[in-house]
Amino acid sequence: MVHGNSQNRFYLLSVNRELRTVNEGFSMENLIWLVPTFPLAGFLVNIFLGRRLARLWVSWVACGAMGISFGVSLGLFFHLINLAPHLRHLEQELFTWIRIADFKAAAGFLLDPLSAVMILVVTGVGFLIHVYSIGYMGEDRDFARFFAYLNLFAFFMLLLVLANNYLLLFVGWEGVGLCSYLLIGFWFERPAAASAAQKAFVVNRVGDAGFLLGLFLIWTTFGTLQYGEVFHQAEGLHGVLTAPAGGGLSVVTWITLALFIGAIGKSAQLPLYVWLPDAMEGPTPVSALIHAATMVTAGIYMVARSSPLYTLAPFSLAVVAWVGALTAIFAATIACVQNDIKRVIAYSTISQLGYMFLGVGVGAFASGIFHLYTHAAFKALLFLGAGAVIHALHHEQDIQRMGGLRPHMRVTAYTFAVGALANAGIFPFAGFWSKDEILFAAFNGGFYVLWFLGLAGAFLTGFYMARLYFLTFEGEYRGDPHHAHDIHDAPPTMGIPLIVLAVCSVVAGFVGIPPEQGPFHQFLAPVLHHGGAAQAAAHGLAVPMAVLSLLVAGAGIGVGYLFYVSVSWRNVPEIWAARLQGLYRVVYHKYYVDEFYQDWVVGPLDRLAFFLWRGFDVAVVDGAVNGVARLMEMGSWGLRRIQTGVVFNYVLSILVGVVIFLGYLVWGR
Amino acid sequence: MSVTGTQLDWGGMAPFLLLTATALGTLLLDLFLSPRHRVRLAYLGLTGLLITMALLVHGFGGQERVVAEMLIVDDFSRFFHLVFLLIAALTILVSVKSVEQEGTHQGEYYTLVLFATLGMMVMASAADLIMVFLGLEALSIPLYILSGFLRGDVRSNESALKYLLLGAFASAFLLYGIAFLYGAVGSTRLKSIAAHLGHGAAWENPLVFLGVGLLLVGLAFKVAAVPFHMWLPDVYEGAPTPVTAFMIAGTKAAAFSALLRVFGTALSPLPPEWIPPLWVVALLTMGVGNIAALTQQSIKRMLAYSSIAHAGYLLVAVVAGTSRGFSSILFYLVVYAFMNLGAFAVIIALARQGEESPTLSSYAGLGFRHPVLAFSMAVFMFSLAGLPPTGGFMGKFYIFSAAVEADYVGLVIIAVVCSLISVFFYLRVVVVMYMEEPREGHSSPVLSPAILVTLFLATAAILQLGLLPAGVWDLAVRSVQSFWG
Amino acid sequence: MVPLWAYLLLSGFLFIVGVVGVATRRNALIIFMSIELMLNAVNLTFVAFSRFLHSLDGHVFVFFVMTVAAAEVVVGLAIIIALFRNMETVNVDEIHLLKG
Amino acid sequence: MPLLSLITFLPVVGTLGLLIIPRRRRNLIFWGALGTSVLTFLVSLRLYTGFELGVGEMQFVEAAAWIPSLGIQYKLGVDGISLFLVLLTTFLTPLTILASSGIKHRMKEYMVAMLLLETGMIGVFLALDLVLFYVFWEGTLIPMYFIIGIWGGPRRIYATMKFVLYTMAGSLLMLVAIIAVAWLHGRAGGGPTFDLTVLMNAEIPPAIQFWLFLAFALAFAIKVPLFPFHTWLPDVHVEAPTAGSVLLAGVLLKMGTYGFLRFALPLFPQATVTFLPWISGLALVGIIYGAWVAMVQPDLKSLVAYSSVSHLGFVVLGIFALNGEGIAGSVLQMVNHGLSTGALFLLVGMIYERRHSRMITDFGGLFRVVPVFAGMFLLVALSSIGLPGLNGFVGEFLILLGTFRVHPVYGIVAVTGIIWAAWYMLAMIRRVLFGPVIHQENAGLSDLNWTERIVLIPIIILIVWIGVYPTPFLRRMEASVERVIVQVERRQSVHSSGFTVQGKRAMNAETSSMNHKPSIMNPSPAHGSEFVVHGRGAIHGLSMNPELSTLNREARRQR
Repeated sequence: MVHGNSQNRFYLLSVNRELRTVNEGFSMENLIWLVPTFPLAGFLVNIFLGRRLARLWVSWVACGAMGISFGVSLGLFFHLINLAPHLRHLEQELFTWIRIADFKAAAGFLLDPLSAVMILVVTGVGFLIHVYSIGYMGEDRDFARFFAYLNLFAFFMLLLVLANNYLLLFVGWEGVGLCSYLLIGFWFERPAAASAAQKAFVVNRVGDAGFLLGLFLIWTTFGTLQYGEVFHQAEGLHGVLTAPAGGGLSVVTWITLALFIGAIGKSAQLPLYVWLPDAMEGPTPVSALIHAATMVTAGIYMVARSSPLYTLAPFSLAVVAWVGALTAIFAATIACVQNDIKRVIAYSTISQLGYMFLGVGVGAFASGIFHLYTHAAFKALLFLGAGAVIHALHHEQDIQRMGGLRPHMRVTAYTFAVGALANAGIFPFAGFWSKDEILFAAFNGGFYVLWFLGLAGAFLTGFYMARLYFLTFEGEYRGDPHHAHDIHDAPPTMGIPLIVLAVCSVVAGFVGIPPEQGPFHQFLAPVLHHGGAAQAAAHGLAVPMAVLSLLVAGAGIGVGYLFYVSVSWRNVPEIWAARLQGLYRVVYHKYYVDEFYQDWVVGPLDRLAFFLWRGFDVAVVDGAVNGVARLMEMGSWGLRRIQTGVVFNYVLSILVGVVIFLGYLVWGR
Repeated sequence: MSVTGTQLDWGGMAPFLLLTATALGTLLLDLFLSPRHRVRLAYLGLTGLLITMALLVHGFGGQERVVAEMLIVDDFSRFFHLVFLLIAALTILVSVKSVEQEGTHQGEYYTLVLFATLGMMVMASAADLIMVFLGLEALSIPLYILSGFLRGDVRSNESALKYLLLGAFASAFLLYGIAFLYGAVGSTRLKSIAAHLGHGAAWENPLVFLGVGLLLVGLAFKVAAVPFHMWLPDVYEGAPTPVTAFMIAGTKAAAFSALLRVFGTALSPLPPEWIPPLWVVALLTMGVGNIAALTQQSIKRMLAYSSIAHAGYLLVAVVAGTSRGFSSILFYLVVYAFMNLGAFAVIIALARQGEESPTLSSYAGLGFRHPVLAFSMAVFMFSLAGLPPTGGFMGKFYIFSAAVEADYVGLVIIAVVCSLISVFFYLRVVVVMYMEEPREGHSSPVLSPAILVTLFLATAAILQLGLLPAGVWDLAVRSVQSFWG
Repeated sequence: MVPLWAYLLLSGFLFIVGVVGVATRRNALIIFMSIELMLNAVNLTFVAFSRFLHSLDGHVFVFFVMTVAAAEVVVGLAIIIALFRNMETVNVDEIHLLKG
Repeated sequence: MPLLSLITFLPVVGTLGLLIIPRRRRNLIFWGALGTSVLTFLVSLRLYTGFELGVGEMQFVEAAAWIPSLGIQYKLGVDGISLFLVLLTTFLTPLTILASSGIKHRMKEYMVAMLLLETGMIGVFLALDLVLFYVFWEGTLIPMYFIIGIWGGPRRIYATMKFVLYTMAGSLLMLVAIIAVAWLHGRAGGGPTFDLTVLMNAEIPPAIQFWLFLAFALAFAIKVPLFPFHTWLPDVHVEAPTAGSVLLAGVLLKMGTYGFLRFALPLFPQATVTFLPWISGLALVGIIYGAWVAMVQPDLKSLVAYSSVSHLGFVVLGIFALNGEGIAGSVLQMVNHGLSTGALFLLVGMIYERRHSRMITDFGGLFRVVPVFAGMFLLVALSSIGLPGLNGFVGEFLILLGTFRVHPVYGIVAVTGIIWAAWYMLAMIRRVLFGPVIHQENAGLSDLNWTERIVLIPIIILIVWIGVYPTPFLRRMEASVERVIVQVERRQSVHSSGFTVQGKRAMNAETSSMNHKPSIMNPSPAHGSEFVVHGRGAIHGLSMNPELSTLNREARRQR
């Protein structure tokens, strides 16, 4: 494990406060708020004036906002670089949001290495995707509304990443959930998109409910939600926090588990991943930006940000690691059999997110973030490439009806190949460095089972990436004949981002060399609290492990090549599919998870609700109320029948009254 | 008791004499007037009533004047006299139009009403049980005739017959009770009875509790408390509407004045074992009155049952037995009089020639055909139901607080549940008026000025009693103080 | 000298007869007479008590009762006649237009 | 003319004015009614600006003798809690009147009923005398009875009767309890009085408190409506006209929760604690039940009605958390619910005027046809499900926080409420706004005209303002909320011994042990592993960090 420089590993808020008073004048702090404000401004302009502005202006406003925001982020990043490592902590208090009785929550921004990396990823990849969208969404009627939502998404994501307390993080958290709802359901005329959007928001809300509980626990335990104060107190309360509390788990374990439920919901891990594949109903740039690069990584960012708490809760870390690993292998298997180009990449994203959680779970927070950073580049590339293909084939998404596109779409093909290789984790590309580090950290930390799962996952990743590439770009064209002649490559606005991302997919990895000590890790070290199994790193093993994972990934690609390209093995996939009939069908239907939810959660709830309404509300309560009214009415008719109108009865009633009254007086007393 | 030549206290007797004079005056004037001028009889009656009222108001606060130990004219009786005269005046106002339509016997009608009022006044200021009996009969006999006034209408005859037979039957019980009490105490004067029953032992004497029992039975019949209530709905439905109006407000007020006089002076420390039967009677009266009224189609019959129910609420205050309880009865009777007379004024205004008692459906859509009539009817219904901004609420509020102060919370809860039931059928009238489409073929009645005056007076009084009840309330408290214990 | 309870017993008996008469008989006139009977029973009681209490009040009350009874009879018969003229019957059981 | 009486009775003056105007001068009547309500709103703004911060006691108090012999006064006063409810009333009424310009049938009586209703509502929130409160409480019944009964839908008579009888059933029992409270105080010397400030300090033995609280709670539970007593709400909402629904949901329901806060809690603290688990339980059931049943509602209005049951379940839960966050959250949520549900009903009304149907199945794909309507509808729906950045979130968050702090188990169950809320609301949005335009009638719908936009824009501005910057609201209500807690807690400790937390509530007990929150500056050594939970009053005994709350309160008090 890396021998982190422990003495200044952890930030003391007090230290930082004195410093800020020193260079009061023009300091970079009060530039932080510019980063999210520009996208917000872009949103407001486009949502209100969008319809009246020409498309050119709309795209300039949107992309400009992202561009400036990226520029400011870069500026802040370089300012942060030349600060001494232990001083890289800029905090800006905007205003007190909620203050009542003992609860206080301020709206403030925090820029430190972790959030610097994140805003770079968000604004950088975001800007490229904005440019790409100009081409992709060119002839869509709601052009302005699309860019407005994209900018709103960027605003909330930056809010999430720059927040200096858990409450503002939650605001960003649900804000991005809203934008994903709006963007998935962008083509709302299509019922599938509308229900996919609703599904995404509700499943996210399930996670958010858990996240909220985590928030409440933090507040009731620490009395505050500000990161600085919480982590500082966590330091002080070390002994008590870990004492076994409710249900045998310590308080900090409960907190971290609750927060992780939120992460599961947002980053589409088992069991709450079901919304991501359906989210492919949205436009492809949306999938690229939200469901690959930024939003789904919010979960990992949150876990990394709360690393001081997670290190105090080894059990939670184990849970994170296991969930990550299982999701990785689970999603990888499904990806191997999917035929929709976007769904393959979606399951691949879920799998890669699993890897990130695996990395974080085994204590290598920096490696997790590093993989997040590289993944953003090549996964966005894959999605945009797929977008270009779909765009060219007039919304054809089934890879079995593609093939032989390389000669017609050279740029897309080659960039797609780079992305595929990076995703598979082949040597020079970014994926190799980040994924290998995670596998190595897992192995080194003694989590051999997890390491093996990771390795198996790597093999499957290699396979399905190769399958995807070969079926789409190699072989002969199997699609709709009259489309065959006018397949054209992506226009420049879509091409350039592809190329830039391809370059990134290659270059991004070099920042992380040598593993665990690369400049990237050094940069993140001060923020990420190294804990857990940091026993002496067996350096000797590093290289052979890397070679092993490379071979495994290569084998995967090789099998892919054999299955789908080489003539001799042409019918092997069909044979195996036939032989493993049962297994194939189960995996093809995504293990029937969606059906399970529908039959065992959604369906019964609807029936119960209907029963509650008709059964309890109408029958029982209203029945009782109307019953009483009916009773009164019957009583009334009864009394009226006694009133016969004959004088005799009246005299009788008087006599009865007299007899009873006197009888009581004489004997009753 | 030696019969000395007691000189008559003319001052005290003035109101009674004035009223008798007015009654005889209308009777005589009727002989000389031609049919067209009969309406002047009504004016004479009204002026007589108003002068008597003025006299009483002037006399308020004056010291107690006992007339031959038989009649007491104290603030309590003055308060009730005012109420009776008010009721009589409103009744005359209300019945001017319908009596004119009948044509015959206008003189007799007004005379009987005035004599009945005289009977009430005697009951209210009776100092002697016999005076109670005399007042009762002086009230009842004119009412027997009045309820049978429409000789041609079979329903009126039936109502008169029933009222007569059952009334006489009940007053026989009353008398028998008085006889026994006379036997036990030696005198029928309320003061001496009170002295005699002062110490608890007296109650053990069989003659006493038989006497008191029968006395209460007689009074309970007049108040229409439950087992003795059966006569009321038929009589009130059968009698001509103005007479029903007079009876519903007048007899109840008179009966309760006698009840309070007897309870207040003679039986004031009622031994505890007498409370449960009264408790039960109050409960039954409220329950039967409200529940029976739920499904009534005829408005007159519904108001008859509702008057039984309101008697129940008043009995709750009687059971409470405190001075605040009694003053709440006084206040409630004032509000009650206005509510009912107002409601009947509307019924009379809408009643058409020769039609039986009006059913609810004939009021459909009234809200927008006659906004004035409908609004005042709505105010009376809300007040009868006991909804806040009206006097009815304040009346009930006083009764409930008196009962709660006397620790009868159980009874109050029952009273509250009963008034909840009553909300349904009172508001159903408003529903019919405002929320249902009007049916064709309803002649738009001409609003005679007399009816308009009554409506205005009643509505204004109810809203005033609802919003600023303190004035009348303090008057009621002072009146009860004057005769209490 | 006849003891007080004897008088009371007789008047009680008379009273009961009157009540039974009112309760059982159908004819309005007979009912009316039974009521008069009850009133006379009360008169008897008054006189009996007045005799034993040596006070004259009882006697005075008897006069009141009798005059009231007389007035009642006059009005009662008039009503019964009016009813008879309209419904040709005096049988109380047949007179039940007003009910419910 | 003292301010509060002016605000209360200005609408009545307006009504008298309207009565004079002849029936055919329709727009004169309309503008007269609108003018009166706007004037009332402007005058009530004076309350907002003139409100003293940090003062828990009643402000602008006016008292006059009404029925001295029974100790009944005409007493009005406003504090942090009732201030916003009054403002909500005066804010919503003009908008509702503006929105009901479409009423043709009997417009004059309609405006009279609306203005009288406004007086009744304002009176309820300002009355400090129990009888005056009761008179105003029932006073709102009559105008509402007419509004639902005359201008309602086909089954309006059943609905209005059910509404009146349901409310009357509860409030009549409350009347008995009010009288009993007054006489208890009277018997303890000093004659009967109905003045709230005096009765608050009266010592009522816990046994009697139990029954009195039950009577009050029943009346308020019906009005809220709390779970088993809610069946009248959907029927009334479905039949009521738009304006009726808006004011009913916006203000009338708050009379129940306000009643709990103003009368039930301060007057009967012991009974509050004994009933706390039951009422919180019912509120929880209400949250879940209301949301689930809303999912399957065919009619838009009954869906929003059941959502109100769920939202007000949150409010009651917050009130019975009995701590600063919970109660402040519930007061704010009362206002938020008034705004978001009021706006929802206005929108449903607007689409009903165009399409004459409220069935969800009759709609679909409206986003393309009426974008402005759809945008506002979506925004208000999001505010109603508590999206951060909008008003619903702030209230809901504080309520959940307050509840979790004292009853973690309730907190956990309540948090699931936000899932169900998202589920039914977004399902409705999908079926109404998204998807293709199935019915041709929808294709020709006209978007919102300017009057309708003017009605909705102020509400939306407030929705965003409270969401982004709730401080001016929270600051004004903080002192009064504090006063309620101190009121309940002080009289609580006088009677029963400190209510110590049993071990059984595992999570809560353990966590409260170690959070002797060392303030930043002086970290104190950690406890041993065993834990002792020291609860000073029943309220704070349960709280997670007793030191924190008392520490802060003393600190704040010195400030």
